[in-house]
Amino acid sequence: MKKILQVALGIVTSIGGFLEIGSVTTAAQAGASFGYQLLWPIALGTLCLIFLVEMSGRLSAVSKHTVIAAMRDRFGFRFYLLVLILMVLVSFLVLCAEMGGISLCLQMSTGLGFPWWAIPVALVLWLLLWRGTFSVIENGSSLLGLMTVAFAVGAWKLHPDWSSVASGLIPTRPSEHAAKYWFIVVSILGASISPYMMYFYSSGAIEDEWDESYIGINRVIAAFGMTFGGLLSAGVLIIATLVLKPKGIDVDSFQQVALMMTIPLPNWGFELFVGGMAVACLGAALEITLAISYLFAQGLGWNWSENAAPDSEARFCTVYTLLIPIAAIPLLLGIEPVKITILSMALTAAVLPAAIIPFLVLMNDKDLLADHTNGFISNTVVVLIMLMSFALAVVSIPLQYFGS
Amino acid sequence: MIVTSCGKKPDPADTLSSVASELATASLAGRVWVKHRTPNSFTGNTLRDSRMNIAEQQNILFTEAVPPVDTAQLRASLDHAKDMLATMEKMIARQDIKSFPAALAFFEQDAKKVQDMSDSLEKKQQ
Amino acid sequence: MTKIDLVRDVLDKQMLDRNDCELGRVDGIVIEFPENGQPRVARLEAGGSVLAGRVGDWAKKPVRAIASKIGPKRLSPVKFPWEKVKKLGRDVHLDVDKEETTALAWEKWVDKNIVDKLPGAKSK
Amino acid sequence: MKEISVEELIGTHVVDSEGKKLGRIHEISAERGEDSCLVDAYYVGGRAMIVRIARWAVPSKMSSALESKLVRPFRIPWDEMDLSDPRHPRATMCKEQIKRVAR
Repeated sequence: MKKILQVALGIVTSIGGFLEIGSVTTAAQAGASFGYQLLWPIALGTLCLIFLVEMSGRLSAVSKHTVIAAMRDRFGFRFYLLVLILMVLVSFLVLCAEMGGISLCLQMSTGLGFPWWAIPVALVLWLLLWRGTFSVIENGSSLLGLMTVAFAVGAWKLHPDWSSVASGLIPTRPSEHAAKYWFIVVSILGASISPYMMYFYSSGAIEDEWDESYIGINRVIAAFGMTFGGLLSAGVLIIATLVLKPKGIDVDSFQQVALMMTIPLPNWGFELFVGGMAVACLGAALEITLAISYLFAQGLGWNWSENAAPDSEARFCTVYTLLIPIAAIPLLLGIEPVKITILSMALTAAVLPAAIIPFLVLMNDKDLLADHTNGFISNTVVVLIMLMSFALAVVSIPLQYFGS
Repeated sequence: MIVTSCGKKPDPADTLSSVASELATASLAGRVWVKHRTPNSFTGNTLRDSRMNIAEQQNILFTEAVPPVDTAQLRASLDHAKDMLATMEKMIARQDIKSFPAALAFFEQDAKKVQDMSDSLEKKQQ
Repeated sequence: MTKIDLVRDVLDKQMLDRNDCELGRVDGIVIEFPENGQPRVARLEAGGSVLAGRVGDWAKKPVRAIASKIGPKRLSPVKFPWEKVKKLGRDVHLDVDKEETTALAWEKWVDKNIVDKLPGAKSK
Repeated sequence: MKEISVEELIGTHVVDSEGKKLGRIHEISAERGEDSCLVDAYYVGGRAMIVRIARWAVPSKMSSALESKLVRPFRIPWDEMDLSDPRHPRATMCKEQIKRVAR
């Protein structure tokens, strides 16, 4: 019984981890500009994330070491430092974006501009980490985040033509606006395959004291949780295709996504979007902040745990105590959260190899995983999707920002 | 238009279509507000953002990226649309839901003209 | 006698004290060279100055400058003589107590100067 | 007594007694006794990174063949290595005498 509950909670958590400002904005952009044609990157990104999350859980359950600790053990300090710098820079931008997402939701419901919300949001985020335990953060934010199921309901109510939806799962080349098309592909992949999820999830497995008996549960949670998350993203894309695309609306703000929700869900669409996204972004912000703190603590061999009092994990807590106010600065300056989001998602795709290649090496190490090393399929799938994301990112980011 | 910065030369067709997108957003926001689906402040802010974005794009449209359309007509439509947006914002502020639909209808006429120009330009370019 | 590889089995591993408390990682290993005889591993080291050296000679100066301005102002690395190594596995287990060492100097400094100054740091 | 850090030795280029390049030090093996740990040999050359990745990327038979052909390092016993200048280590044997070994 306890395990069933754990599986259920785990799945809910994964949904919470999947859906955030990045995946919603990029999915809405994709639907509004290219319709169902861009469903395939959501499917590929989700598939890749399923594998990565399953691997992170398995690594921790078997070796009792996190991804970060194992990486420093195996590749040494210089390599760890490189990964640390890249991941902190990119995750910092993603954190700004998530805090911006919460602030935008508050702006939409109150009318008070998002820069005003930067400090209150930072304070709440910090207090939750400072006073909350790992399970409070994991389960609380994700249960509330279930409001985002509204995306699936909304898509369903619009009665999409399911055969055209299905055809979007097959990658095709765009008939026009190729640069924009590939840039959105990269953003979607970056939004789905978030490396911070690996660090967060593998540290969570240690915090929850997983052992080898969790390998099966872990597999179920990863597969179902991420699939649901991916389906909700697809829901956003479908709604955008049916509501925004016919009107010629290009998504460049979060407000347009909120507006679009009021068409399939007239009565509660707006409130569900604002509430659900505020919680989802808060959940993601918590996960990213913890992931960055774990990156420092585990790589440098400090004592760490989100469950202990700040007093006994001083350095670990100091990392997020310093990080959160800094992440509030761009918002205070009034930099558009959606702009930060788009940039950070594309950059995530560009740094994926630095996070994933060493991880894959670890996942094939018999010293660490004994009989539970990766199989041929998981290695191949992850390598292919990662290389594709990286190649597309390297080509399309310069095109997007500096013209052809 | 994901990013229009970093010294990228604006494309007339893209700029026009992004103006049309702003107009469409405002019209959707107006329609939904009449049906009481969104809060006043949100709708007011959305219309104001649209109006300001249009003004910004308009500058580019008539200097750096002049589209091969009837610019006099375009300018008139955009000016008129902006005026209507300002009027609608005031109506929302005083919750004047009765006269709003008429104003919205006026606004949408101009929005449609711009949309048509953008569409025909897109077709021509293909 | 067991054969070990210093880079693979020792360097960069997590160090733990008698009660499995984290003492940092093996950032450096020092070998002694007697006049006539086989060189031997003298001690394990941990600390920012050792890490700076691993990044490159250029990094030593700025790290030293920072360490002399803030923090517990301990400029020499934490040192554990080889004799203290009890078990080598996935982690390095040392026969010491964390309180006897200077490994937690930074932890204590941060605790006293940042964490304890904020409300609600004592419990969860 | 002279002291050298392992992390400083790793990555330095080694030459043989005739000044020929052997490669970089990438591992130091030691014998661990009750209370001591004596340095046994230095491993030079043989792409350490390739070994790490090859170990899993290719089937084990191919991998060991690959290791033996391409990435076999030189093993230099502790008493054949001159470390009087730690930045420029020098083996006291010539390249032909030092044997390539599988790790």
